[in-house]
Amino acid sequence: MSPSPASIPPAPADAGAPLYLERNYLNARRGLWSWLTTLDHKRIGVMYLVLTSAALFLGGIFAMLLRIELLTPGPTIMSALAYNRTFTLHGVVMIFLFMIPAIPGIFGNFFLPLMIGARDVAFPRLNLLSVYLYLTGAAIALYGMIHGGADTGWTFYTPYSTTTVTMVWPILLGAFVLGMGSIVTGLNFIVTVHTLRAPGIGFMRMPLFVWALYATSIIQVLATPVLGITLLLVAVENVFGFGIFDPARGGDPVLFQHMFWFYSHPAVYIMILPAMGAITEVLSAFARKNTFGYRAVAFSSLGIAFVGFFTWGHHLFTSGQSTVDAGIFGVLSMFVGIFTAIKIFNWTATLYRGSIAIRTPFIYVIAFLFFLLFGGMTGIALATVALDVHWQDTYFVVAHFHFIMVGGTVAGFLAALTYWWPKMFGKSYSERWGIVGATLIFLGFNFTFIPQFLLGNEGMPRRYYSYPVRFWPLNVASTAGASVLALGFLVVLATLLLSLKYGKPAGPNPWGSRGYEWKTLSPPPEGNFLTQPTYPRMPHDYDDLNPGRGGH
Amino acid sequence: MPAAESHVAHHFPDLEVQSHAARLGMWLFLATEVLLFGGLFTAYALYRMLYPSAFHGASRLIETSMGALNTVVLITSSLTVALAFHYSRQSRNRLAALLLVATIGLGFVFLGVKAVEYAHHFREGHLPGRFYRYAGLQVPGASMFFTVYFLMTGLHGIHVIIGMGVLTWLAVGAWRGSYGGDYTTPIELGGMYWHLVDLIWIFLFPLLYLI
Amino acid sequence: MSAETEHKHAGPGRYVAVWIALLLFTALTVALGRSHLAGSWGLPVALAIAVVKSTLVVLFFMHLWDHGGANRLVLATALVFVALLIGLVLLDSATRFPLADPPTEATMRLMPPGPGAPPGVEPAAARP
Amino acid sequence: MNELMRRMLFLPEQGSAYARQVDRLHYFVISMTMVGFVGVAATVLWFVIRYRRRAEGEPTPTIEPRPIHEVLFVGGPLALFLVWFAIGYPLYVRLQTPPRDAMDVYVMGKKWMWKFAYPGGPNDMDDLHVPAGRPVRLLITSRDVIHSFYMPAFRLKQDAVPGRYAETWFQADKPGRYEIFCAEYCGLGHSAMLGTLVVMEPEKFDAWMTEARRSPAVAAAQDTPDAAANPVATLARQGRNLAVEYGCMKCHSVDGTRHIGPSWLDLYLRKEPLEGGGTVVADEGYLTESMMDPGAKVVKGFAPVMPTFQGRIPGPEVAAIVEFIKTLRTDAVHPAPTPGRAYEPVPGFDPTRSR
Repeated sequence: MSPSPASIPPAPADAGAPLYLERNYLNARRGLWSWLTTLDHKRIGVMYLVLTSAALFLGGIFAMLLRIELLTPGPTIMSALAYNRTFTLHGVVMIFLFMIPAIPGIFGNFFLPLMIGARDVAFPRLNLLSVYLYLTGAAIALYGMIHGGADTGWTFYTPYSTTTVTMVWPILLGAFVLGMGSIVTGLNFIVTVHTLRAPGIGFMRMPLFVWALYATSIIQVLATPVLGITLLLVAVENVFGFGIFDPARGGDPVLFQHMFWFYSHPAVYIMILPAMGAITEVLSAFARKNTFGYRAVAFSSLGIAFVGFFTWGHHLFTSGQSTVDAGIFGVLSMFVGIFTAIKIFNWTATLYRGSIAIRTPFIYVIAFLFFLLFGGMTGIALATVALDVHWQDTYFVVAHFHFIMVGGTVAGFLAALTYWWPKMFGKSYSERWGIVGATLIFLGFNFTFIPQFLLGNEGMPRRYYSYPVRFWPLNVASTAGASVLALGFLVVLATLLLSLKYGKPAGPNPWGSRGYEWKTLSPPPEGNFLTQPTYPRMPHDYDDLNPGRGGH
Repeated sequence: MPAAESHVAHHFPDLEVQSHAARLGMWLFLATEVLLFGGLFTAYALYRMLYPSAFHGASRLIETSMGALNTVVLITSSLTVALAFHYSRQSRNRLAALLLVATIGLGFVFLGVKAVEYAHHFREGHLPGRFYRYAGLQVPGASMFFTVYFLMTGLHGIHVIIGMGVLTWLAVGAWRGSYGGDYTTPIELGGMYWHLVDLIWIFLFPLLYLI
Repeated sequence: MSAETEHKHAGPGRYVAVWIALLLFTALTVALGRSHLAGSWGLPVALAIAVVKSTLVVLFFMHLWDHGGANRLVLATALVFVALLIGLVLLDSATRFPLADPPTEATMRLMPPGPGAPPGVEPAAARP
Repeated sequence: MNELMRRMLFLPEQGSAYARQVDRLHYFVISMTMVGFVGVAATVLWFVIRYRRRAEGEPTPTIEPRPIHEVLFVGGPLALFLVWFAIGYPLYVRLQTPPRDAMDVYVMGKKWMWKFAYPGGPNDMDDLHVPAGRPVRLLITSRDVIHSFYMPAFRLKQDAVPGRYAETWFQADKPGRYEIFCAEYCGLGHSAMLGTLVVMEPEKFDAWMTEARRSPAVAAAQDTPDAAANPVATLARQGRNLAVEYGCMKCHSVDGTRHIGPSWLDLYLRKEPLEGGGTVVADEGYLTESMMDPGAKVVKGFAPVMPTFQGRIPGPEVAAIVEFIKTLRTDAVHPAPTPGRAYEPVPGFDPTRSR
């Protein structure tokens, strides 16, 4: 079932290219040391792939433990303290170790230079540093986990986080270091986009994934420092008791929430924007169409990045925030919805009169569209201030953000992974098992999280260890769905790993895509290109396939 | 200039693009620093709004003349580091190195003055949060002023120390003639960092000492 | 060294002139702060002077005068974001139900009796 | 229609006019969401089926949008979302502005219970008594960390932040009992921090209040219908409140978690090995002795760090705390029995069995 290169008309650049480049970036240098000290953005991307996938696996184990604990209303497999620690670790691992670094770290590093015809990112050493910051942050956080872990929730709300006796500071410090890694990546991407575009690639001809990464990087650079200082203040308060958020000394716990969400709301867009960018690429490739409304999609990424900064107050509607601020943040939250709507409509329009190949990555695109649509609409419903009062801190919110993050980001991540896998490793995976995995994930996801919307409506607050018995049936449904979801992930993992050994060579362009990154060989050589490609057309321009418009 | 060409990394077309990239990267880094301090400025602004007279009273407890002296010291150090960059461009490396050493010296003066102030606060009990024990001013928010004061000046002090470390490294390089002529990017970036430290202080001084 | 770069980086005279201006502004702000001439405008005036001083540093010491473009945009964006963070936080606190702020000089006398009154607060009136 | 939608969406019952209004908005928003979702999803599916690839190398046209497309893409949702906001925001403002004639109740959250105080009247734990048909303003604060006062039936939630008061209000329709949850994560007992809203007929409420003003302790005991029949339950409940009051929970968990001191779960009549050999059965005598002279018999594996409570806890209160410990059994889901619960019991997990 692997795509046969012969039946797809090769893009002009592919003609005469070898099916599998024997001496490529993976084997040009050998030995562990060459990996640990590599400055090659592609190898750094692969390192991120290994690290963040491990984090996803770890976070997934925590998630399953949580769902099993919630299978019955009373205690099931663990104590309340263990439960509190588990959901904290689930959040911290998934958000700081997987969601935020994954797509920029893996696909951004690997493909951003390829997509703008550059030989590397602007600062390769900083790029390697970001991997080590990731490892350091993860190690510090892991140290905290082994020594019991925090029980604060990933939001670290004061005064709980400053008074709890559990190990909070390693988690805070770990998140701080991970944030530094995130800043370095973002800074690197912005400078790369500004200075290293190949001749012919103007700002308005960059692939849309690059636009999404650019917008993401702006958020990373401008929001992460505020998280840094906030976590630092909590750590100082936890260890020394300076009283900055301590109500007994005149401090204001709500100030913490303002500062925390000033980062953590835009962080949602750090997670979802790169996924949106990847989806744009995959969708165009499999519909074999130019992206409808290139400018609108590109600018909506920037719009999300900027407006997304000023919606943080919608996390504080029930915190005692003023009605005036609630109104401002409520309206601004609506505007973020508009930018997402622009993307969804343009994606849909891209499909119109396309030639749609239903392959594994495209199934993830469809899943992504559904999840983002539903998650986004419920997000707007949540921003409708009066409704939020009922839903705030209930399972409705849990379901909403899992729709965006698991449904959106993870589906985007898997779409990108299955789309670019042949380019990264030069091998094609089993299409049949790819589709099985994608279907299991789609179904399992819906079974896990749709019941949680209803639980939220019923009024079940989040982070509940035990619950009144009327919430029981829906919790059972959710846990059952989660096991299907977990099975789906295992199928995907096995399919991809087996392809490395048994997969056929994929060829330089197995999907017949006109994205700029497919102009090089699979896997790419060490310096990205054997000869510098030229960029005479927009990305994903399939116009030359038209009989009347032949040539290029 | 072949000597300068060797400083161009393989993925940059020429030195000009590379210095442009380095400068833009540095500005982005400085933007993160601005937002890092922005969090503390937010805390300051909120608590000052909530406790205006406590902040006013507590601000009297810190010595304006010390702050003014430190402002002059930092402004002067900014001048020396700017001149170091200027002479480095003219390849007068020894002079540039000496100016960098002067900057580091001024950094030590700044830290010395700060240490004298801190020692005074420790003696008097002008301390943050639960450590506050100054009997002369017991109103809600007084300890909060010192919480903010110590956090802001402390974080700023850490930046001064880091900046001095960077400048030491640059001074050694300048003395050895590693920079000069068209290749002065490290001194330029190090200088920008030092100017930012100055910049933050320009705001800390009126907010903490002059209210 | 090309003539063009020589032109872009003016001589030490400019640096010294900026330094003197900065010293003068420092003296001015200290004098105003000490004498309380500005009254309730003390803080805005001091901040305005600080803004002028920092503009000088940014433009001439940090060469934003010469290297504009994206660099200026980066700094401006950062400043706008800080301003909005501070602005919206202050707006929240200023427009709240008064007792929803931490007990401050202004709201302490409004603190109702009953449980949970913060330590050291002597409650008075029941209703604001 | 209301009832149908409410049940379809799994919403709890509506305790007030405000709840009904919020639900109407809810139905509107969810219907619009569904229409939008189904519309776009159906279009996507239709395109995928209609334009699926039938042959390799199929030509596709290059289509660029006209400005009107993007204007529609922006304008449509913007108009819809602003309508939602325009309806939702005034409702929120209404929730934030209590009427002038509202009755005040002070609410204090602490780990892990709700305490209610009426001006010039009694304090009460866990049960909030209000009259039907009269507006009630809640002034909510917290003793320790942030809690959130949540009554699903009233679509009402307000965080309890330490050191300050938040306000919110409601007006219950008719007498009944409703759930109170803590919605902001607050530690081990977060999910057990349950309370009950008791809405009474106005006359009954007034009578209750008069009684309560005369003798707070009697009222606290009499407010529950089964109190007279089951004095032990009331005693255990007092004990739980006292245990929180005296800070026992800082070192002893009630859910089996090992903390600084032994957990109280299943402690009663447990055989404990002692530091320095020997065992002791944790009966009433040993529990009392541990409070008065903690160093005498320390359970193996724990440090002798507990302070003595000799002279700090009056005798009846010691008895109440012991009664509370006796109710802590594995088969009780909630750390303390809530008399007159608003919750259905867990089958096979009847907490009343331990009384």
